[in-house]
Amino acid sequence: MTVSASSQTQSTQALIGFDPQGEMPSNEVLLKMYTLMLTLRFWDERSLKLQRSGRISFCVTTKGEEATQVGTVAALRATDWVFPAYRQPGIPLWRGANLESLAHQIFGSAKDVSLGHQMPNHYSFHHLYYASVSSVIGTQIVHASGAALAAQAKGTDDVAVTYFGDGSTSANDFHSALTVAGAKKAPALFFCVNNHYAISLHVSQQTGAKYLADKGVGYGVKALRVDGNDVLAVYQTTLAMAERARRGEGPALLELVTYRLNPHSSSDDDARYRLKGEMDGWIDKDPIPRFEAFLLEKGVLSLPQVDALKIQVEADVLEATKIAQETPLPDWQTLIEGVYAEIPATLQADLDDLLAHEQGLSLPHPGAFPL
Amino acid sequence: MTVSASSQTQSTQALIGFDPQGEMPSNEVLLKMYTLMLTLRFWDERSLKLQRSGRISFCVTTKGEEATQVGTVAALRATDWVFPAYRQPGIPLWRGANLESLAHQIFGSAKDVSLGHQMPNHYSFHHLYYASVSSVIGTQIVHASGAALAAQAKGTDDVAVTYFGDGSTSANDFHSALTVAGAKKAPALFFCVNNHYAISLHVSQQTGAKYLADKGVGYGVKALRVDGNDVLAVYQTTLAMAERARRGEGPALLELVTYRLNPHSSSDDDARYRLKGEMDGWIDKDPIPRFEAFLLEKGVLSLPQVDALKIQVEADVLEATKIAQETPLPDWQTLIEGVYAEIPATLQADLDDLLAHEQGLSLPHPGAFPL
Amino acid sequence: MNATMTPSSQMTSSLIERNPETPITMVQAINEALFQALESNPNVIVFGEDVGISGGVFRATEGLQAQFGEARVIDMPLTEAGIIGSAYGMAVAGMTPVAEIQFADYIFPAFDQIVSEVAKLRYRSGGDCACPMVIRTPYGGGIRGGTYHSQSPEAYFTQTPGIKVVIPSTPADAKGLLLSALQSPDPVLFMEPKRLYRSPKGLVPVDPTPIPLGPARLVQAGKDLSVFCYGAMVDICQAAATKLQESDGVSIEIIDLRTLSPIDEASILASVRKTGRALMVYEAPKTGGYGSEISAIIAEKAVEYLKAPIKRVAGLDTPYPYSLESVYMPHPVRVMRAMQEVLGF
Amino acid sequence: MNATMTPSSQMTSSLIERNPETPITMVQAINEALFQALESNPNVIVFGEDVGISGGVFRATEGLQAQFGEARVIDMPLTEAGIIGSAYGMAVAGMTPVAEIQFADYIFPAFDQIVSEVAKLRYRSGGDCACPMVIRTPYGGGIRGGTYHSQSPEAYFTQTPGIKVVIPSTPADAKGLLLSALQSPDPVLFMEPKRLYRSPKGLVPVDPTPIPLGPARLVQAGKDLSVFCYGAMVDICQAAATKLQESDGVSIEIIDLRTLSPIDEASILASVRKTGRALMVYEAPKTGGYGSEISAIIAEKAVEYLKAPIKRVAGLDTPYPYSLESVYMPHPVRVMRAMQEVLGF
Ligand SMILES: Cc1ncc(C[n+]2csc(CCOP(=O)(O)OP(=O)(O)O)c2C)c(N)n1
Ligand SMILES: Cc1ncc(C[n+]2csc(CCOP(=O)(O)OP(=O)(O)O)c2C)c(N)n1
Ligand SMILES: [Mg+2]
Ligand SMILES: [Mg+2]
Repeated sequence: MTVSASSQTQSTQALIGFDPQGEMPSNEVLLKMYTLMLTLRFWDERSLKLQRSGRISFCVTTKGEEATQVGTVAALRATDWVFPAYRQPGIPLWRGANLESLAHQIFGSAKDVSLGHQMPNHYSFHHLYYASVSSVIGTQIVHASGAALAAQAKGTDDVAVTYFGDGSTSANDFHSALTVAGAKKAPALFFCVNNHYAISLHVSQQTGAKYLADKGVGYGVKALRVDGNDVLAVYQTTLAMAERARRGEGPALLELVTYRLNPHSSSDDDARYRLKGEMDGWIDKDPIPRFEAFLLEKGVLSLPQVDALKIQVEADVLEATKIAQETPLPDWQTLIEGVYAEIPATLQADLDDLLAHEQGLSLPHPGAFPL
Repeated sequence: MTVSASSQTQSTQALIGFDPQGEMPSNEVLLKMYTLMLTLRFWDERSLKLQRSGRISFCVTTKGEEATQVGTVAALRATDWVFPAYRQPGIPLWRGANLESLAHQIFGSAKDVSLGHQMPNHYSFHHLYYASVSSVIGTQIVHASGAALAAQAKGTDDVAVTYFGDGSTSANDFHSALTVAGAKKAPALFFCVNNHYAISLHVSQQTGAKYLADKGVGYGVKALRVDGNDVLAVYQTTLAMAERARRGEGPALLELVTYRLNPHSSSDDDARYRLKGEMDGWIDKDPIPRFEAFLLEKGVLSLPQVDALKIQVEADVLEATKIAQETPLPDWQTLIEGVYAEIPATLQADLDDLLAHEQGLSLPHPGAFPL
Repeated sequence: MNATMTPSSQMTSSLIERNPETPITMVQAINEALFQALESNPNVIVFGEDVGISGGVFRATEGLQAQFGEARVIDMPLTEAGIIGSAYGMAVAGMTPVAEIQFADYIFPAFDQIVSEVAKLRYRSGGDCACPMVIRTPYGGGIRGGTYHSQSPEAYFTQTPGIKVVIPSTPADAKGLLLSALQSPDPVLFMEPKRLYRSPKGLVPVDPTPIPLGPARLVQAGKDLSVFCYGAMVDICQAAATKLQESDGVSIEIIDLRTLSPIDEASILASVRKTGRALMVYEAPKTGGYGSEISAIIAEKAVEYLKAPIKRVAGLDTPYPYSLESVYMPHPVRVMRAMQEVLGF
Repeated sequence: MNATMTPSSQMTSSLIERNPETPITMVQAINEALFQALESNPNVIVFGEDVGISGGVFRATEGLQAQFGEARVIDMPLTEAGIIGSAYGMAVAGMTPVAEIQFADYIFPAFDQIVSEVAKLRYRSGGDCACPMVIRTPYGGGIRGGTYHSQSPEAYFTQTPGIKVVIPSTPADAKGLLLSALQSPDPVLFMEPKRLYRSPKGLVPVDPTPIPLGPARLVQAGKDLSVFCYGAMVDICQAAATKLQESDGVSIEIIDLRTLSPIDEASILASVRKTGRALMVYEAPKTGGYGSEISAIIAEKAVEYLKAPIKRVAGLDTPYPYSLESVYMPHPVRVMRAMQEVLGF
């Protein structure tokens, strides 16, 4: 028996770029987008330096992936819930978080909102509708489906969004999330940041699918492939899909095609696995120079302004990390805060016992590990 | 921005029926197929009677879904590993299991291969390449991917197959399984028995996808929709996809479209949820009369032969269950057999303690429960 | 509201019309609590597999979808991870989700969401985020359910900081504790002993009357032996104690722990310091069960009061069996013998 | 075979050329065991996330794919459930799978596969089917990994009948126990204390020499107190004991449990009956931890020998913290104080 090709669903994904006829942010917003992209780049550089000099224990960067953060968040409302992975510091910064609060988190200082409970880059900004980051791959995806169901139940037209990598599409909860959102037509946007690697595994080995966006059809979820290094293409597609979701027309999966320009994290050695020559092409597509050229051409910015901005942003980043570095570690009592809303009596007793006898103890850390 | 429909992957699934030009089983095999379908029907009837009269505690039937079992297994090799759900008793019967061994299982008797460790319908026939049934929805799907990887590593051209329902496509392990098999081009066949319900949930509510077979494209897994009430269509498609997999061309997902003619299980009341009128159309498509008419028309069988066969099969089923019913329960020592290959000393001591004091105890069971 | 009620629905009629002096089942009590929560708090959402159109496989959500609509009583696709993950997202977004896992045996596909996410959110964010929710699930044996419809997985969760674990043993406790769980600022795993769903019946206040999470319940006071139990084991311990008190003239204290996590350590220690003897009864496999933790607490903090070994009556260290489950499950006679052993040490 | 070896591979060269008198790290010992297993048994398959081309994030599988090819050393997609579920299918089909879970914190997406399927297959089929496999995973704290790179989830598995749990504490044990795990007819969860991966080094036999699963290891004999520990806590207990023996002249017995499940109850009881005092040290949250079970066993079967409370030194009942992890993790001084308390009771 021969089965004709037309009797099965086929992949037909095109890469969506910037549409000059499409919706454009105001000049003010364009400038804010550009400034944030610069900030992220300097934040990465600084974090890596801090890590290499042993002042923080670990970092993940987002170099190369700035447009996927900035293009999406600029197209969202401030009350659209965000369930991020560990590579989206741009979201809270866009929404008004200051660099200092991020710095306190990566140092796990006494001023860290999370009380030093998590490793670097695992931020939480509840008042900015940016839910606490987990290290567990994929779990956050379905949280967005839940928040979208909540919007449906409340009858608001908010959307809920989530970010995750190419590797994360293989995780259980990618499936849970799209199953729920697809079945319920929940107003959720799923941003798949395809940076081509899950640690050492190339996306071509991650799945048999031709494109990650092909994964939408199996859930009845609209899915698009977008040039993730073109911040305006990302902006326009996000806006269109968010409006569609707000109208009750259902969720969307946006594959944002980009590339990780740094190693996976400060513990990773990417020379072991990176495809030869692949990087070069992507350096040419770096989203920051691309956007910069566009803004210069459109006259939104001038070269001297660009230079001044870079100096300013770098100084801001430095200042923030300096403050955090000088802040002491949290108090021991914080060790037991936040397990429950109220501290259980037995837990307080156990800590008190420690406090009474072991103040000042500390074990040496055997050094950097691959996280 | 408007995004054209053609930029996203679309569902285009056609229902595959019997191909008169296609591969056909021999008359002998056709007869075996028909006999097995009858056997399954009588087995269902008998099990339900035993359950209703309190002689067994529970049963699930496969009424209406006989073709999905018989059409697939007839097209496979006896050494192709099968990872079944709870609705495929036809597979071991095809491969030579006798009715008595099934009967001992549903009674949990002393002669049950599984030592009375599982509820009815959870068979295990390792020597027939039919792996033990779990009640947990979906877990078996990924086992087939693993067995297919094993075949790859060993360099055989066996395929591994698995059966699961429409509801099971939402379970985590559907995703795990197709992700692994798709990425590795593993020789696995995924039989999705779409009987339209997951207990009370209609398949149209289970997913936003247009067809369950649409789920293949997101994994790069060839996927087809087949008339699951046409045993020969099932046979032909299975054969084609198995040969393709044996050639190293990768896995396939076969959506076998059928209908559950009985309640979900002996605990279920399907009047609460069944769509009005839906059943009638499906009774007309009952796979047994359909196949019977075909065989009569082709002269493979005569009417008197059909009648004789039915009497014989019914008698066989009755005889097997009678034997099991008269067999005592397993010995208490079986309670601790099979946790590990060797019985841990502490476990034996705990049982000995029970044996020494409590022989003959039993708690009353409060009756039937929805399982 | 009365006007829109479907007359065929058992629950709604029982809520409105039922005689408070007539005992009801545990499953009715749970249904009533859910009904009252949905009615009084617009943020409550009830969802799970088969909870809507069919009213739940055990009928615990019967009539709720008809009353409160499909946006608040939701039939979910077959994904436990999707159910619990959605509950998390709903809770972060300000709702009060009540998720049903159809059998506790099927909570494992959602284990990562519960243990890694739900239980850790408040701590990992230093209190910035939280996800209060109730996860309801029927657990336990005695219904001929075999390996996968009988398990008692409470100890997987009581060892997980950040989630509360609550188990009722009577219809009244089921309603009162569930109402409190719905007001808890923290996630609560509410495990319902399915063997008690339909019998025995008990008196239950009609008005919503929360019973606080935390304190154990003194089932009966005694001075020679403390028995710690919960769920379906409470009745079994009572039956054993009654028999033994009659035959041997001993005095047995029975404590129904109710909130397993965080634990009511004070009640446990007070009781053992009084009686000097302890017995734990639970259905799960003995090793690593919840009773082991109670034993460890006593051995750590009250060992000097002990007059006898601390004993555990529990399931065997095997998966749950089918044909011989009545041998496997703690039986009153087995409990009685263990009581005698401890008392006669 | 030598001819095809990539000279850059640490492992292969260490296997072939290394001086047996030169101490190696635990991660090298594990790599060597895997190498030898792949070499001697054609059914062994090693797979997981990043185990192939990159050699594993901790380098435990370094050089294996280059040596044995992509069909036997497989880089898997990012799905722990897919990894363990595949291992099950491979095992049923007659292979000997060795699956790596990159961090024990990420075992939970595979929890259902492990607890519902892997651990229950033999029992639920009455011995008809089985799925022997090894699941390797780095666990534990002390590396500044915070909430999700530091957990010690052993007690979730030691309470699960049907799977063995093994934890080495030295390079030699790591190799010897892993070789035995690979020959076990039952599934083995092999948890590797990642804090010990790179130090201290130890002597390890070059030839494959299995160390039997089951028996605990007597680290040092003593008569006043029995300390039960495993993994990274063994060194810490030794440090504490050494100090205390010097300062207080006491005699402390330390037992490294090694095979946590099924438990070596006989060794535990024999030791406590001798010393009359017991201390458990583990990294996981105290409540419901593995030490609680040991405590319960002693309280049940050797209470009459006890001269003091049974104490536990463990993590706090919280998720794993980041900034203050050195306070959270059991520290030699904390262990020492607990020893003093028990000894001075
Ligand atoms: C459940 C789980 N498994 C494994 C890991 C270890 N791990 C951390 S990041 C990562 C790769 C993630 O790849 P991708 O989703 O593409 O995100 P990216 O890092 O590229 O942004 C892995 C395997 C984890 N954190 N969680
Ligand atoms: C993980 C899990 N969740 C829930 C259940 C309860 N349950 C048993 S059968 C079933 C529906 C299965 O539907 P489908 O996959 O379509 O198979 P069918 O019964 O129709 O053959 C459910 C929800 C289960 N057994 N396992
Ligand atoms: Mg990636
Ligand atoms: Mg179905």
